[in-house]
Amino acid sequence: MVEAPVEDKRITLKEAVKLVPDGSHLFWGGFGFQRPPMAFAHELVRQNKRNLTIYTCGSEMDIDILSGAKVVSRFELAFYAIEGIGLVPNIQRRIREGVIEIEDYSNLAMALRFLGGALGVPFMPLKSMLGTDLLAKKRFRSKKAEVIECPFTGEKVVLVPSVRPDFSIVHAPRVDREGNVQIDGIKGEDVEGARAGKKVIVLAEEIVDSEFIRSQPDQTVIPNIYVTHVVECPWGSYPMMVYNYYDYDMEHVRMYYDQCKTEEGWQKYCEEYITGVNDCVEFLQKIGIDRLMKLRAKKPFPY
Amino acid sequence: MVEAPVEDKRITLKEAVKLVPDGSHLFWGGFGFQRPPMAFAHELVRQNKRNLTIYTCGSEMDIDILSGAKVVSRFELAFYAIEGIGLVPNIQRRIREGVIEIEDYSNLAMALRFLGGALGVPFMPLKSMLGTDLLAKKRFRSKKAEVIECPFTGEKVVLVPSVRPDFSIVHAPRVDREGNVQIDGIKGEDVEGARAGKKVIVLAEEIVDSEFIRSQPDQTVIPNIYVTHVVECPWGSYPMMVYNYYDYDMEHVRMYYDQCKTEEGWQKYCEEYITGVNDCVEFLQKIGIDRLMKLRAKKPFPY
Amino acid sequence: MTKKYAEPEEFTTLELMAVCGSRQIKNGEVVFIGTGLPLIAAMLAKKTHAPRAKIVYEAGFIDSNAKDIALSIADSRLGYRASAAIGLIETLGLMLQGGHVDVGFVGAAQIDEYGNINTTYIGSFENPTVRLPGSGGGNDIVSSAKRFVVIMMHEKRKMVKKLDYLTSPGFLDGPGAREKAGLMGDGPSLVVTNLCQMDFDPDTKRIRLATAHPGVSVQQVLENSGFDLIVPKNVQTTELPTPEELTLLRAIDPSGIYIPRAK
Amino acid sequence: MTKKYAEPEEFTTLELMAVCGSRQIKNGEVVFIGTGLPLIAAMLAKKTHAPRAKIVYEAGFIDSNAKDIALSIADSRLGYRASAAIGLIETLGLMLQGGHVDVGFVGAAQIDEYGNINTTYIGSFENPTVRLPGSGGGNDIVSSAKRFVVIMMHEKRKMVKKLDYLTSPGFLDGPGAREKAGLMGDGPSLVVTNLCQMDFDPDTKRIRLATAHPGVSVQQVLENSGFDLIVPKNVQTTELPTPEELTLLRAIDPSGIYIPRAK
Repeated sequence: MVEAPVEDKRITLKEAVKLVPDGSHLFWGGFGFQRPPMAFAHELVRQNKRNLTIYTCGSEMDIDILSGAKVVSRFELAFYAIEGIGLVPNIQRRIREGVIEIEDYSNLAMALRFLGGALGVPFMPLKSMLGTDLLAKKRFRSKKAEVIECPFTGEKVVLVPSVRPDFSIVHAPRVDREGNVQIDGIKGEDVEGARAGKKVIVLAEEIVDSEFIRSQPDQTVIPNIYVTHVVECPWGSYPMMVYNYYDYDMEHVRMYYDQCKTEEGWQKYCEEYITGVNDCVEFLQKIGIDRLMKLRAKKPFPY
Repeated sequence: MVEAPVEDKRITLKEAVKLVPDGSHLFWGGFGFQRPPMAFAHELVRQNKRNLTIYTCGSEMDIDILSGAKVVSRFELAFYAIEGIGLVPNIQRRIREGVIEIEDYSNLAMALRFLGGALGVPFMPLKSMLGTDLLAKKRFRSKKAEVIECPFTGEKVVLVPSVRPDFSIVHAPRVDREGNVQIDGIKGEDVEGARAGKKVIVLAEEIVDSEFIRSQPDQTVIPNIYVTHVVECPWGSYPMMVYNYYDYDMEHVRMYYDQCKTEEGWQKYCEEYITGVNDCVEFLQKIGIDRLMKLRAKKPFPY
Repeated sequence: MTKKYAEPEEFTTLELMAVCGSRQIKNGEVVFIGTGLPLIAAMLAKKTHAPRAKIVYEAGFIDSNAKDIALSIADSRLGYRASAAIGLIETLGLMLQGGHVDVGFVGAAQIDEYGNINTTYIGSFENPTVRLPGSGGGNDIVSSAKRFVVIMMHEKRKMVKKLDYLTSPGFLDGPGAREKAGLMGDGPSLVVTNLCQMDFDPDTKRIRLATAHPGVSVQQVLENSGFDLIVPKNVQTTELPTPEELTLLRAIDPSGIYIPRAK
Repeated sequence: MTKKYAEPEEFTTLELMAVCGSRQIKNGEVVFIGTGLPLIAAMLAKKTHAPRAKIVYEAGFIDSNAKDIALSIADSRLGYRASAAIGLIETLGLMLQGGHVDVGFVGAAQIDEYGNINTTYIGSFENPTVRLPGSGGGNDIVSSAKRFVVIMMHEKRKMVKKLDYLTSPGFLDGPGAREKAGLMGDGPSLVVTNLCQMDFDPDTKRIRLATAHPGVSVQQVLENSGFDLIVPKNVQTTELPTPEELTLLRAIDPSGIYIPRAK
């Protein structure tokens, strides 16, 4: 009898980012302040990636950083801003400069586009966007959405095209080295987005033993079969939050926001916190262990 | 400050079944040997319901009982048999008698029909059933499925009509009295089926305190918002199984199968175990506490 | 027992707006909420007349009972004593589009006289001067919630004849237009601003002054509106907050994140 | 190290069929399985040449490592040391239709010479003499798995010219037909019976004798087939089980639920 050797999908953050060629299409995980793949964004900037297309429902400081550094040239999304603070400053500037284009959908439309990609069908039906400029106006897609009459009821239904990006990038609390992912709290659109990707890179706060995952299989939200690579990346969403792990650091976020109102301010931030450090560990060192420890979630609260 | 009074959706099994008028359309939960709403089936027989239409992916002894007792006149489904034993005996007989009609789909088609109903769209796209008699032949639906060309890729896609039954019947391990449901192990098609129903009746092994549910909200698979009524119904899937709670009783299932090969045998079973007892408790008494205790799941195994 | 209202000088306009929003929530209703004032309004409703209201946030929090103010709709704070924490397909798809949401709350950068909303671009689509946050779940909420409430500031450049971009559908171009477009929800029920409350004429589906806030004249509302507004003969004053509501409101947002203390 | 095979009298036909099935699974592959012989075959593969094979059951068990034999594809036994337990939309939709399944295993009541399968009706659709279990996930599996293997008993009434009902697509009516119909999987790769293994001619997509089980003549296969079967010049004997495989097989199903002990 042969014992199954456990598959080991672990690689480093630097290795993971090296796998993403310029021009790739990426599903970008996390939602709002929750679990953005911030460390991955930083490393994309450090490795000077170009011309990425990003698909996401809504993201905030993470995609603003990617826009500031001109890593991304196209977005298909529903929302961005820094909630509670204001409009994302770098994206505003890059749009005015004409180096970033956005195709607008609603959040449900984007989530369904990921679900459709994950389900292996070329479109999904939707009852939003009807009657609006989200349907009437498009930016760069040859076909953005189609309205059909339902063959069963005659009612109008929007079809939105499914998305199968080259890579899906998800930041999770826990994963084992085979790639079984557990996510506490809300999942946003990560369940569907992870399954839509041709390759899937999971960054996680911690890598846990497979037997732990297998003792509670109904807690697994992304099974290993979908996952290509696994990266251990503690505090990888800082200064945003991870449910049950840590809170956001609004002081840092506000500092970012204020500083990025000007191009010079953004360049300074980028140099100080991203390109001026060697890796994600050096970035956290710069933030300081005392500051991080204060942000840890305080049980029974998930923040 | 007013404390929110907890909504109490508990009713008895008899009350729940009374709410289902003859001719109703039902989503029928559970999958294979896992969590069939057996106690609900028995009570439907006891209350002599007629002309139900049942929608399910696949069910076994439970829907055979409903067929034997002529409670159901139509099924839309993908599968029935008693796995590991043989064809369902009562359904065979009732089909030959012409009192039961079946519209055949595949399992994924049925699951997507429930997802479509739950999502509030009139159809869902599918890449199964293409090229087969599942598409070419239909029994009683005016439209069973439609093949269209995808407006984005040109490929052929099957559209299956969504289902919004009058009631969804689900047997779960745990629910609170507000209707928040937790299901261990596999969910089959119950997540989608529960959300598709206009009214939802959840039967559960145990009713737990709401604070227990609210201390782990990411374990809730059917939130209270979807649930109309809650019925405490321990051993409600016997002689089939509930993950983490109890195993099946194959001796009883085999006895049922052998006896139901003849109409007389079925009538005898029905009288002895269903119509001849007053309620689900009396049924369990008849089975015997010693027999039930032996079937309890033995940790760390979920069976 | 007669209701006792606070005096106008005892509350701020933002507090009045939160109370107005709160009163749009009926007990037992399923309420779809973004952050900001609607979040405060829903928390207040649960502590007053609608303890059984179920608050849903699109990121995945369902029947939330947060004790602390959230900055993001995905904020872990919203998970405290929630009955479920799932994801966007659940909230926007199964719950909202599935027909289970009674009332949605949204904001707007521009609104027109049919209650249509712009949250995407200011200026032309081709060369916008400002790129706003976009639809997010806004389009989905107003498409499928049974009714929806808009909370926004009342300025001439925001109350417009023609939107720069139609992100989210009100009554589109009038009676029957939502049905013809295939939309499921019934459309906007109320617009709450810092000057007044506006509803929609049932026949023409055009926006109509409902109540003016204390100290605000009809003239003042008209001067701050870029669109034509139906003005009924008798415009009543907005129902004022009760002292209890104000006390609760200040306990909900003690550090004044959404409702600064200073008047 | 040369492989040592068991003698034909040391194993039963069902054991040989299970071993044949097992060998169709490559290490690391994602395998979609029903109950019965395929379940045993997959468990054997994981214990021999394919320890990293991931077994998926449509009820929702993913990467199952069951230690006890399951009677139902929804059997809790399949949850033991699984990496996930979800539901049908996950397994049949996201995983299978999503393109992640390498090989599926199905049974058949009837099969035709293009590998099309009937599991629904015997007799006419209007007045069937027997109502079989139906598609279940069978149609979904053979529609979307990259390839699929059929395991069934070899009888003239089962190997037919024309199916009573086409439940699940093989190559339909020949080359190009699956692509034209819009199907995603590549179709059937092998049929394992109690007499032989059959594959499909790459040009005509028609069924072809691949190997005959020990002691079975080509004539015997033809006599038990209701369809025309391509018979190549040299038909080899099916590769026999190894003693190790037989030992493991008997440990997997010690009480003979799927493979009775008596020969």
